[in-house]
Amino acid sequence: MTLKLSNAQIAWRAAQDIADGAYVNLGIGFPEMVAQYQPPGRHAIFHTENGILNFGEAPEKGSEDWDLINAGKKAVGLKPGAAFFHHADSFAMVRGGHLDVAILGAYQVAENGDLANWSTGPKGVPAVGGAMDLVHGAKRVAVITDHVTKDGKPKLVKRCTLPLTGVGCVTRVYTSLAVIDIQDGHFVLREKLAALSLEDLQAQTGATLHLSGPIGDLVIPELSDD
Amino acid sequence: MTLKLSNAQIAWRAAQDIADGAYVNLGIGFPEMVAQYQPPGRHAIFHTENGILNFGEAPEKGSEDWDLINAGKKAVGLKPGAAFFHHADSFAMVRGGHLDVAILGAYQVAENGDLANWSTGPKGVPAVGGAMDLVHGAKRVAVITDHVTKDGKPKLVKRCTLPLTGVGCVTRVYTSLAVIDIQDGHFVLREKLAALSLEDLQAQTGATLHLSGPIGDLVIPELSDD
Amino acid sequence: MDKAFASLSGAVAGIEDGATVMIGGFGGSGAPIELTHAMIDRFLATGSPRNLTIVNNNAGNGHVGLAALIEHGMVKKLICSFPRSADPRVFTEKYLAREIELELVPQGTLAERIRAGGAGIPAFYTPTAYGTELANGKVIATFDGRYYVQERWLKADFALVKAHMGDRHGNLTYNKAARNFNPLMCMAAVVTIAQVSRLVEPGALDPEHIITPGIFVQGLVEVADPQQEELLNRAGAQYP
Amino acid sequence: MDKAFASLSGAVAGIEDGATVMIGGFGGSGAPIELTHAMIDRFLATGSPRNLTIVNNNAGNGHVGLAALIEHGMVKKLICSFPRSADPRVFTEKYLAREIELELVPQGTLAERIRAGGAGIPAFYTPTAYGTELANGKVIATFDGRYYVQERWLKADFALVKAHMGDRHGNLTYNKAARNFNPLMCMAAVVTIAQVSRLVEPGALDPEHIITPGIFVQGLVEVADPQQEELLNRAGAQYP
Repeated sequence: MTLKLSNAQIAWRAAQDIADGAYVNLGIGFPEMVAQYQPPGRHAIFHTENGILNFGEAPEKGSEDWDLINAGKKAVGLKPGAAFFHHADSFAMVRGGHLDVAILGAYQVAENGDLANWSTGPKGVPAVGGAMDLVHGAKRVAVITDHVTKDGKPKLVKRCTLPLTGVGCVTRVYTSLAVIDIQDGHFVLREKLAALSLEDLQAQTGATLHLSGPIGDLVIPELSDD
Repeated sequence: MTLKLSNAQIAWRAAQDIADGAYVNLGIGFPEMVAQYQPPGRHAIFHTENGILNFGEAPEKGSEDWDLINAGKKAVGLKPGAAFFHHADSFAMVRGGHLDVAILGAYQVAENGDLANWSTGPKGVPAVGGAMDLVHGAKRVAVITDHVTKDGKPKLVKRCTLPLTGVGCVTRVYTSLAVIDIQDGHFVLREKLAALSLEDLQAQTGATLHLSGPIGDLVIPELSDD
Repeated sequence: MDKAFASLSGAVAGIEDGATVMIGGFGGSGAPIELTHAMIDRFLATGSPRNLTIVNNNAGNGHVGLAALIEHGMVKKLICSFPRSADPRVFTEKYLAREIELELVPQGTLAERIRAGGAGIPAFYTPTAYGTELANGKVIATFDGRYYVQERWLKADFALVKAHMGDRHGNLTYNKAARNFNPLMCMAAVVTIAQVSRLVEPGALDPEHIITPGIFVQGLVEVADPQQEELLNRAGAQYP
Repeated sequence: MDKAFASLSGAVAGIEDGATVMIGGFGGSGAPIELTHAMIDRFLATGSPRNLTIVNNNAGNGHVGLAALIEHGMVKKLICSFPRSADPRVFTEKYLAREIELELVPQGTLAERIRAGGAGIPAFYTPTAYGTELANGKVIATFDGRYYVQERWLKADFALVKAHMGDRHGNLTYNKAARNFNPLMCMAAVVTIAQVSRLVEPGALDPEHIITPGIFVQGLVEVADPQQEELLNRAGAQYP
């Protein structure tokens, strides 16, 4: 019995909501896994903010072209119909509302849709990259994340305490325990692991989970996490 | 003895001040003549705001490509090193200060550098095109014009009475009688036709002509005006 | 993914009464005449679309393309920079009779407003038109001691553009100076429809040479031998 | 017209102490390493240029290129979006020791500010960073009921970029995703110097395929087999 989804499983669940032909930006790191789990017959077009549409798998190790990389600076390949463009055009796609969905990681998501995913506070070297741009403009901004932090604290909170990436921008959160929409300043529970009681889920969540219609079972195939 | 320069001669004089390799925009109509009179050995690169750098002469009649036109919607050709670009990039060149010189026609030029060249007043259909963009950004904005209107009124005036195209933008005026700089809110006479007295020139000018250094003779070869 | 329409009529079927429609081109160069005529066909058959707000650099020439659209009374308002042409009579008469509204915008400001619409920039400052009557009523600000005019983005419900090659993902190239406003308008409309001289499969265009990436295009239709407004007008054509 | 320099040293000879220099690239992709190293050579020989303000997406990686520039103490201030990399130690140590100033800018805002500098747009509004600490002290305005942050243009004295092909007029093409910030920086600097893998004669590049028109480029120099930062770092290189 699943107590908690693996990252691969969270990514799989998020991938099920991406329509055929959608234009999608996946945040650096964990969100990149979403690309692997497109349902058969669906082909999203992936955007990387450094200037490629419709990139794909990297070539074999040793034959990489280091001018052909994604936002995470990993080597990638191209699919038929790919296009290159400069950074201003790339962020015009982002800011101008042309992406269908952006899927990002999170430190905290608040019930008002605020997202904190760029800084854990004032120490060290701050670095923002495209995070603050990506939360604005995409028609749908979704987050994939563990439901709680490594030390068990809620990541879904009433108000973010970490520095914000964007205000009121997230509309859906895929966690290791549930799928939760953000509507009118509330968390609205859509799916949860069958074995988990609503009370247990609420106890691990930093703000009230609202109900609106039936709660689906969050059923995910077994997947290896690499 | 020349009483007044022809349009071709005014254009010739303006062309002498364009350096080799300069990026130049010539206004629609009369200013386009300037391109014909580049001194031997000098090659300016001409910009047309609809999206070409380094265009040249039109092909023969009947073999025009109507996708290859200039801002005046005349068919043109290309020189080696030409480039195409869209309108936003084209006006980035204009507004961003990348052109070395823009040469425009005028209804009126004022001693403070104001230019009126787009509208003769509220009647009829107003049309502005790129005139208001071109007067900003080019490193040097020059005007070529008859010294007076068809009915003998000064076109070089104290303050423009016609609707303005731009404020304080013109730095040199090439007229049918003289070459005049605009400096610190004054007309400064640089060259005039030898046969014309300073008094006669002043009488045909709507604001005081200042003197600063020697006045050159405006000597232009005979040119046909077609 | 296949964004291609089988017919011109299908391509323009979704344009509603009252829509704002950007039409590409600079004069006849890059003007999507066949798409424009398809709108007229639909209007003559069904009475729609009408009350359109059209964004174009010009106001039509002769009696084809945009001029024909205006002549048929489909246009309520025109946003343009230069409503003059070799034969501007159709627009001129309606304008002087107050049957059509005009918003006159400097050409570079028009281009930048459209780009801003596509890039999610709601407003920007430009030196263009400062101190002129075209800045009347606009916000003025100084930066580094110089005056600038605040301009707003321009967006549209539809953009109709003319491209040269297009693949089924909507990636486009253009022919020479026919590029002009077309790539910008693709960015600024909810739905962009491109007519292309050659429709090709994804992968047929070099990713380095694509001018409009497919994300900015929602539909395309092949018009193999598109007409040139200039030649139509020289032949005295009128549509239909 | 021939904008080509015969040597890298000649190409960077004009960069003065205290200059603002934009350096193209996203990480190593499109980074003009040879031009950057030519600046270091000159600094080691003459003590100039120093006190530079550098604009780049990142803050260097390992001990080559931008990282080496920082390591040699030539950089006073960095304007960037993401001062992290596989090996960011050079910047990190100087930053934590307060030996280098950092202006952190969201990546899309950085790109747009540079484009604005090139396009003569002194300021624009963006939704990016609204409500975050990166908007602190900035002008906020509402348009159509939504909040936006006012951002200013970014210009430079010099831009150093890496292109693929370049002709003697300065027309440039790029290689794949190495395009990134390079075409924007070309627009925003008083003097843009491009290193190109192949220098060709005017007319050799198809006017349809030119990404940066030559008007935005003041000098170029051929570097036939440019190094890739990624490979240098994997080999543990340091410069010089």
